[in-house]
Amino acid sequence: MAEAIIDQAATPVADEHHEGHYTSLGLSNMKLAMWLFLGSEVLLFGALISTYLLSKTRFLTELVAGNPEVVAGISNDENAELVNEMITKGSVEPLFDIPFTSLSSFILLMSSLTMVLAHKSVTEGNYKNLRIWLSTTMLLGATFMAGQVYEFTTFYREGLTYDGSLLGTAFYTLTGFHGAHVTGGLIMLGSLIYLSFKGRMQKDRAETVELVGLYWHFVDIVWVLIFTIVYLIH
Amino acid sequence: MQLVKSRTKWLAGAGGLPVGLLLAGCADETKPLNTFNPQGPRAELIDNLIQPIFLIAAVIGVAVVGGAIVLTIKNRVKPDDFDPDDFPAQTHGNPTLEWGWTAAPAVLLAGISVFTVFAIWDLEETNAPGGGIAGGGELDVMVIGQQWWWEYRYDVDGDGFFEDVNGNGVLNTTDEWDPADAEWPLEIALDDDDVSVANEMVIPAGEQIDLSITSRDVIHSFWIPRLNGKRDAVPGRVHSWNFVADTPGEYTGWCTEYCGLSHARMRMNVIALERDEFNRWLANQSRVADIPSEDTEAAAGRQIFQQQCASCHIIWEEGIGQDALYGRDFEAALTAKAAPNLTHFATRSVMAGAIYSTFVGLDANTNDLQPGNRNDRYLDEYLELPSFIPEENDQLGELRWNRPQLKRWIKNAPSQKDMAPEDLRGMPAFPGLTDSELDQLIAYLATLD
Amino acid sequence: MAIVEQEPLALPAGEPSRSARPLGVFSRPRNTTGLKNWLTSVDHKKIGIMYGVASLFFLLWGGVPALLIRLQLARPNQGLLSGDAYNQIFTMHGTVMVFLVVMPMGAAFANYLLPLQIGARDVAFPRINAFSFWVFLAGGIMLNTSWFLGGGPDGGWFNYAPNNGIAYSPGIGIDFWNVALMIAGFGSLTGAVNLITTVLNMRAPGMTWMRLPVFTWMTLVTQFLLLFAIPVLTVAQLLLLFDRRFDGNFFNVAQGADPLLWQHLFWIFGHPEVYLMILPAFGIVSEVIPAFARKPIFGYPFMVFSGIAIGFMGWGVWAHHMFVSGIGPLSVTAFAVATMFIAVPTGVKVLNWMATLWGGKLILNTAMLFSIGLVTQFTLGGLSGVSHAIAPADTQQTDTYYIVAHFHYVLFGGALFGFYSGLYFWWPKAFGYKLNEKIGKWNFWTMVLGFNLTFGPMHILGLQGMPRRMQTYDTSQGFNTWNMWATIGSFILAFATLSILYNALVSYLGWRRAGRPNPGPDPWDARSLEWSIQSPTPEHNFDVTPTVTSLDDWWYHKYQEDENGVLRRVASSKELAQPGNGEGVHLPAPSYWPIIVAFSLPIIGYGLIFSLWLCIPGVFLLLAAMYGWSLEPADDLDQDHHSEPEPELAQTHG
Amino acid sequence: MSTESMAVGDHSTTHDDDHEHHPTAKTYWLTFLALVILTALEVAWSYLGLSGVALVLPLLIMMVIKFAIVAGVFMHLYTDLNILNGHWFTVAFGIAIGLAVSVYVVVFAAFQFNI
Amino acid sequence: MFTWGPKYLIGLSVTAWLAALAYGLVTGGDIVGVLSFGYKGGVGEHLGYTLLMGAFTVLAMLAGVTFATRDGEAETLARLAGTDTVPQVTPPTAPSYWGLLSAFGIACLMLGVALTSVFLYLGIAVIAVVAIEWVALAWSDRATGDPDTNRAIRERMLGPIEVPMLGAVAIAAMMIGVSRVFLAVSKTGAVVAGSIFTILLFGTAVLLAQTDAPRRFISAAVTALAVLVLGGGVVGAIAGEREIHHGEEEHSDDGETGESTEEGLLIDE
Ligand code: HEA
Ligand code: HEA
Ligand code: HEC
Ligand code: CUA
Ligand SMILES: [Cu+2]
Repeated sequence: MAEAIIDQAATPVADEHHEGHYTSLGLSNMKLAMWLFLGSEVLLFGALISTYLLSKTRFLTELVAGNPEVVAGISNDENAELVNEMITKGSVEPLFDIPFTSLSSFILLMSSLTMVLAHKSVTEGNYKNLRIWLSTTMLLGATFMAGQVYEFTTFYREGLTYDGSLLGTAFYTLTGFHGAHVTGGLIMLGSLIYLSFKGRMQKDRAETVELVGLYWHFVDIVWVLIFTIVYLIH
Repeated sequence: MQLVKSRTKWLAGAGGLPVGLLLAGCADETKPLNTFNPQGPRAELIDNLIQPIFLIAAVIGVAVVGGAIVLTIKNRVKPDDFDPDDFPAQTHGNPTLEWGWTAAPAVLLAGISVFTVFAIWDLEETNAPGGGIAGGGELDVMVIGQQWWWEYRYDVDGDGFFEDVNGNGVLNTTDEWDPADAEWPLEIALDDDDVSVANEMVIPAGEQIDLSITSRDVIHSFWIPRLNGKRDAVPGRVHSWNFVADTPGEYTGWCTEYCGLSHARMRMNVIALERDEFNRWLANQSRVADIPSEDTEAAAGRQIFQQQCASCHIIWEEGIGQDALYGRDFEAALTAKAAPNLTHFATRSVMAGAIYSTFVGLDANTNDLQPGNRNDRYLDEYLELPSFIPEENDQLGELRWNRPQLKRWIKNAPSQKDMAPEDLRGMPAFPGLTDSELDQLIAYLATLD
Repeated sequence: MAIVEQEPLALPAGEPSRSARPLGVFSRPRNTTGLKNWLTSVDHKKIGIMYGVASLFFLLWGGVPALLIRLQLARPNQGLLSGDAYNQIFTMHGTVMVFLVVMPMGAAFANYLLPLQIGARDVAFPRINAFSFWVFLAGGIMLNTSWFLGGGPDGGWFNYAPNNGIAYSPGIGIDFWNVALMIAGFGSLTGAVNLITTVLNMRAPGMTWMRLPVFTWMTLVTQFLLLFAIPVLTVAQLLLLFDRRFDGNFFNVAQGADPLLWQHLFWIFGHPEVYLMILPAFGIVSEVIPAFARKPIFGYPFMVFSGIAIGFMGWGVWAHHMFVSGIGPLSVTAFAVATMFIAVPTGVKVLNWMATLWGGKLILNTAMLFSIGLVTQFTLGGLSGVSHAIAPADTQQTDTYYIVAHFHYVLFGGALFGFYSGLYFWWPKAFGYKLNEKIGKWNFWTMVLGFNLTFGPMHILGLQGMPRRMQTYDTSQGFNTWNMWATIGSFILAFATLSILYNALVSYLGWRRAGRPNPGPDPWDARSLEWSIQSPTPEHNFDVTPTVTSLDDWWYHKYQEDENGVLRRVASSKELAQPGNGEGVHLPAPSYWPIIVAFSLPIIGYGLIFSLWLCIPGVFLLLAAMYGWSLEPADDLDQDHHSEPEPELAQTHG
Repeated sequence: MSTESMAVGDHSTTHDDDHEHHPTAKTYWLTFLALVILTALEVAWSYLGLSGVALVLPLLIMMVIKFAIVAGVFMHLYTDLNILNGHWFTVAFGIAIGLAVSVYVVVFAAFQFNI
Repeated sequence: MFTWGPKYLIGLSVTAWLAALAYGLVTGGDIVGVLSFGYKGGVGEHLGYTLLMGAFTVLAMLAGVTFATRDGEAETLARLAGTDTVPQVTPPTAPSYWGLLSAFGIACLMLGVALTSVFLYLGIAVIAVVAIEWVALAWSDRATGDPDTNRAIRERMLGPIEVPMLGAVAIAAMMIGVSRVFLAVSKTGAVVAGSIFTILLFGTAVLLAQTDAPRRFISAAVTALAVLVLGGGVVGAIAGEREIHHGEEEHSDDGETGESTEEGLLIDE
């Protein structure tokens, strides 16, 4: 649609000959908009990550200090060992399963690669590979989400409930939000695949793939942050 | 502190006067919350800082507004004289000028900021470690806000109030421990010597009071304008703050952080007394309550109190140890469980978030919410307060126990002050109490001097 | 979200248009007039007008609680409003005024004027533009339905934790505040993306950065502030939502939470917010004053860069709202000093306006008066702002009426005066007739009088110790006199506020009676591009995209300096203006989807408040509508273009 | 932000993908390899049992590098940089990151030190 | 003459009636009460009985209506009306399985009322889907005279709903399936299974992208993956979650606790 408006009436004929359209910066509107949107997402995730860090710190301080409410909030019948370990280490590390989360990170990174390959394929007009890479990206993303489901279930079973502790609330909110973004990306990828099979995702539409890619990579970047800040720096 | 004082003094001398005039009537005794009427060094520090700034602001304001008006009048073109082809000089700007008026305010503000920064740090100054009240040097008071009244806990024996969850009950009178470092939830270790009062804080005049401010539920703000600025009472945090009242007198304040339903009815009273009077007061507060003798009206009242009221209110009596206190740990949700300690209720001049006087002149007998005669009160009368209570046949103008108001309060507190007892916030109504029962209760409360 | 506007989801290039013309709502709306057109329009001018109407309505709607506040406070110990009612009323007053009046009013001017000032045909994403408006309106309506569905929010407009928690505000009012503002905020966010893209990318040839009108610049800064500030508020609101609805612990002190987190998040948003409320008004004044002083804005680069500076510095001062929160003296020091220095760029603006007045030939019509009103009244508010920045002094001032005085001086005396100025200035451009000057002058002078009478005394009240958000006070506190004056003033002010509507009505009738004379393209002999086209603005804006060669390009088409350096008129506006025939111009087609998507959000919102089940149809509708949106080509391929016989141009849009 | 270069930009038109020089597939694969190695390093580092700055700083550095690589190569910020005026993507994103980092670090400091 | 509409509806209504009888009896009603709509005697559990009887009544009435209108069948109607020409009939846009599915949905619903709420929700969901799909289909069948256009219209209307829903279901299936596998195996097992699966996925993709694989090949790969995920998920779900609590890894290393053997069993499955 952008072209409709930018269709600068001053040179209506010339417009038919080149693909790109006049924009002041020589950049595509959609791409610019996507970057602006991502910029605002940076502030969103920044706030969520900060909230998590603060909450975790406060939680640990209280836990180590033995605040009975906080201890009760994280304890269930079976996890005395875990809670003890958290208290003695003064860290949430005992909760985490770093090997598994590393796998998750790896999967998401891999999906970034396949995403960028998808974009490459569409610019080259290789629609078969476009579909293959898009589908792979989507499947990898879904695998990542499966990992999240798994992880949430495990944590929940281990005593980290959403409403029981500050840590639980903050952790599930942050990772849940990231998960929601991944899900959004999956839906976009699904649409691309659908359109591609309908023959509507051709070379001249490469930018759409790129846009979805931008979003996807951004979600990946956020995970890079979460993985390091939340999981590794426990 | 000294530095700022000396520097701001001359500014204040130059600027204070006209600004004072400008806000004429401000330093007026009928305005008990007036911020232009400092009665202690902290408030004075602030006043000295802001007066010259108000002056500067006034000058700039007059210059800009006046300038704009003058320019407008001078340069305006009457519609009849308007000639579309007659243009003013088309100036596009003048970088030198513009840099000038970028730099000038910057320089001015840089100057102001120096004084500001010093003042900020000065206000934070807490007392040097000392020997506690007994040493006559200082008083540590913990100020606890809750919906919608204040509790004051006095550290009489000077051992510090607080234990954090680790049991680190360390003196807050030494350098070693800053209340701000305490771990939540705090438990308040009231020993037998310590004192807890509600709504009215009594302090020795001329001495610095170190406050540790916190809250049981939502955020409140502690503010006695004539003594110092405000500081928020934030649950989960302990904030230090302090003030000095230069002279004996009554200083009122108002909760200034919006805290829900009755935020408008959460006020405070500070009574500054001479040191020896204060000591007298303190000694009295440290006593346990008398138990009324059998078969009196008051004894019946005590009975009712124990049935109906003691679930929330505590009255320390012989045998009830202070550590049997409610609210040894105070948590966010414990709102209603925390009700004013009534051990020496009859010695207070205000009640219920300091919105009512506990004693009134005769003429105000029937008028609720009529504390106008608070202005007629004298401090020695405050001290003699308990003795006014039981008098029969008062003379006009004499003060006595505010029975009607108290009755209304006990019978139906939520009708006197917005509260939500159904959500455990505030005091419930007792529609079942008969008139005579109310009289008995009040007779009992009256013995609590 | 952002991909939905993408055309590629439409038919591939070159595919012939479908012959089908399906029925019902699934065909594209075609109306160019009438209700249906307003509901489905993607025209930035119509959307701008709708923003304006909505925010004027909310101005009255938010003014009614203000008047109730003033009635309640006119005398001590009044019982007009209970504590509970009072709390809801000031909360809604503040919230409505900030989020549903000043912000959308800024958006109204931005929407209407940005494309015109940069010589564009529309904004970058017209349908997203419509969506932004509808989502704002949906949020606004939803917020106000709280009155009927269990009581308004009662946490104050900044809604501090933990008083906003379910334990202390068990009703659903705060959930409405939370969810509805989140929804409205979403509109602001998409609007920001859209408008930034528009300014960056759709300027007419030659419209370089240093040729952008100041209003455009200020709006650009505003939109950047929105872009980055809204998500922070959203996060704060999400935390609150999870706490209130799903038993989260973010502000649960018993679990170790720190309530100051809310304050930080809110004010990281909140302070940029106050600047984004004032900057559009600054922009308006920077257009109006040069036009009626008949000389260019003094120090254009300084005006631009001070605006940018305000935008940046606005991010570094948020904790000045927390001077007494116990954030510690170091933080207080840093934020106090940072805050003071914001007076510097603002001062540059004020003084540059004065310098523009200096030596000008001032035409004192209503628009100009309101602009000068802003310069004077805002300055007073700004100066009290600086006195808050003196942190020790703020410990006396904060949460008193002195603060209330400050922010009404900057918000009403600043933002609203600016907007009124803009309304009088651009009214003929939008509607084709001028507002009555006589009523306008009345409007202005009663406003100045009422305004100062209402809020002036609040300075004194505050310094005398009257706390804000007080349902009532006692005689013993000595607040009686000034409160009475303020109440009297507020009714004068209400009268003044209303009189623009009266003016619009009278002027319209007069204009109709006079046979609808056209005010011409350039009734004020003004400077920027929007005056180079007919009034009211033709649907397609520019017949031919202008090429810009200087700042105030339009002005220099009309006037040129002769050999003596004297300005001479070279042509009249009428001769120069574009005639307004949109032959061959291709406009984006209206669409149902934006409004459908927008109104699916409150369904989810109500679901979050009342029952999660309701979210299911909401999400369903949302997903379906977003899909419908992305499958719908931005252009109506079936629609004939303006006066062009052959219907299909689609193939040119590759 | 010189006015000069913007003025030039004003007359440009969109660059098609053909004109943009996006990296080759090989670059992408190598980038991915680098990311995997960095991730592995990160995990390994976290297992060394360090604490404090020794733990955090290297992890943060690696994190930032990963961030930059993804943004730069996969999201084409490096290549877009070369395009006239293309730095607007970077500007928008950069302002966001700058604001976010500084604002939230200050918040954190305010809580951490509480002075 | 019975066309298939009334036939179907009558069948359904009889089923509903029988189900109501059965339900009433099972939940403690007596036969007279159940047959007499509770006029004499008890009907057992009221809500379910009423719902099922309500369903019967509605279906029976529908059956009556369709019977009376001869199911809107052109030929029959023409014959009834005595006209010579049969009105023009457009062929249906798409073959319709919705009747079948709705019967399934209603059966689920009934089972749900009688047995467990899982079926009830499933039934409601199926019926909702059918209702939307069928109405849209029926409407688009008559939208224009051109079947292609009709199909286009149908897609335009339902695409926005179908595509994201199907996508969501697919993604959800994948997420649930894979996570069930992770949950069933041990902690390390999850990492191993995840790695293998990912590498398989990625490797297949690389292979397919490199070679000029024929279509069939791709389809096979996709099907295999889907089967893997769904099958794994089902197996995992049946196997159930392993005992999750902290420190299991240490335990299994020691090999001395009961859980570790149980875990071993799970992996074996
Ligand atoms: C349009 C909105 C707007 C604007 C523009 C401003 C502008 C400013 N504001 Fe205000 N402010 C609010 C809206 C706004 N404010 C609101 C709504 C609140 C209350 C929120 C709430 O609690 O509900 C608030 C509260 C508020 C506080 C917190 C008070 C408290 O609660 O304790 C502070 C503290 O520093 C402050 C400061 C300032 C300053 C320094 C400016 C500066 O930008 C002003 C700069 C302008 C000038 C100074 C005048 C012109 C300059 C010159 C002529 C040059 C020469 C001047 C000097 C050298 C001094 N404001
Ligand atoms: C742009 C913002 C804006 C504007 C324009 C106003 C306008 C007014 N405001 Fe307010 N105000 C705020 C923003 C604003 N306010 C904010 C943010 C707060 C803080 C809230 C909080 O603490 O949370 C506040 C708080 C506030 C208070 C403090 C309340 C308290 O702390 O207890 C008061 C008290 O007098 C007040 C008064 C007024 C008055 C008299 C007006 C007048 O200008 C209003 C003029 C009147 C009208 C505009 C009405 C005209 C309409 C009619 C006469 C009726 C016709 C009706 C119909 C047709 C439906 N406002
Ligand atoms: C559910 C708890 C509860 C019960 C029961 C209760 N009160 Fe109260 N009471 C409170 C609270 C809370 C306040 C403080 C209200 C305020 O000022 O906001 C209070 C205040 C008071 C005050 C004013 C004290 C002061 O110093 O300001 C008096 C006197 C009083 N109550 C007497 C009584 C009597 C007598 C009874 C029994 C008949 C009673 N209360 C029962 C909770 C309770
Ligand atoms: Cu307590 Cu306001
Ligand atoms: Cu601010």
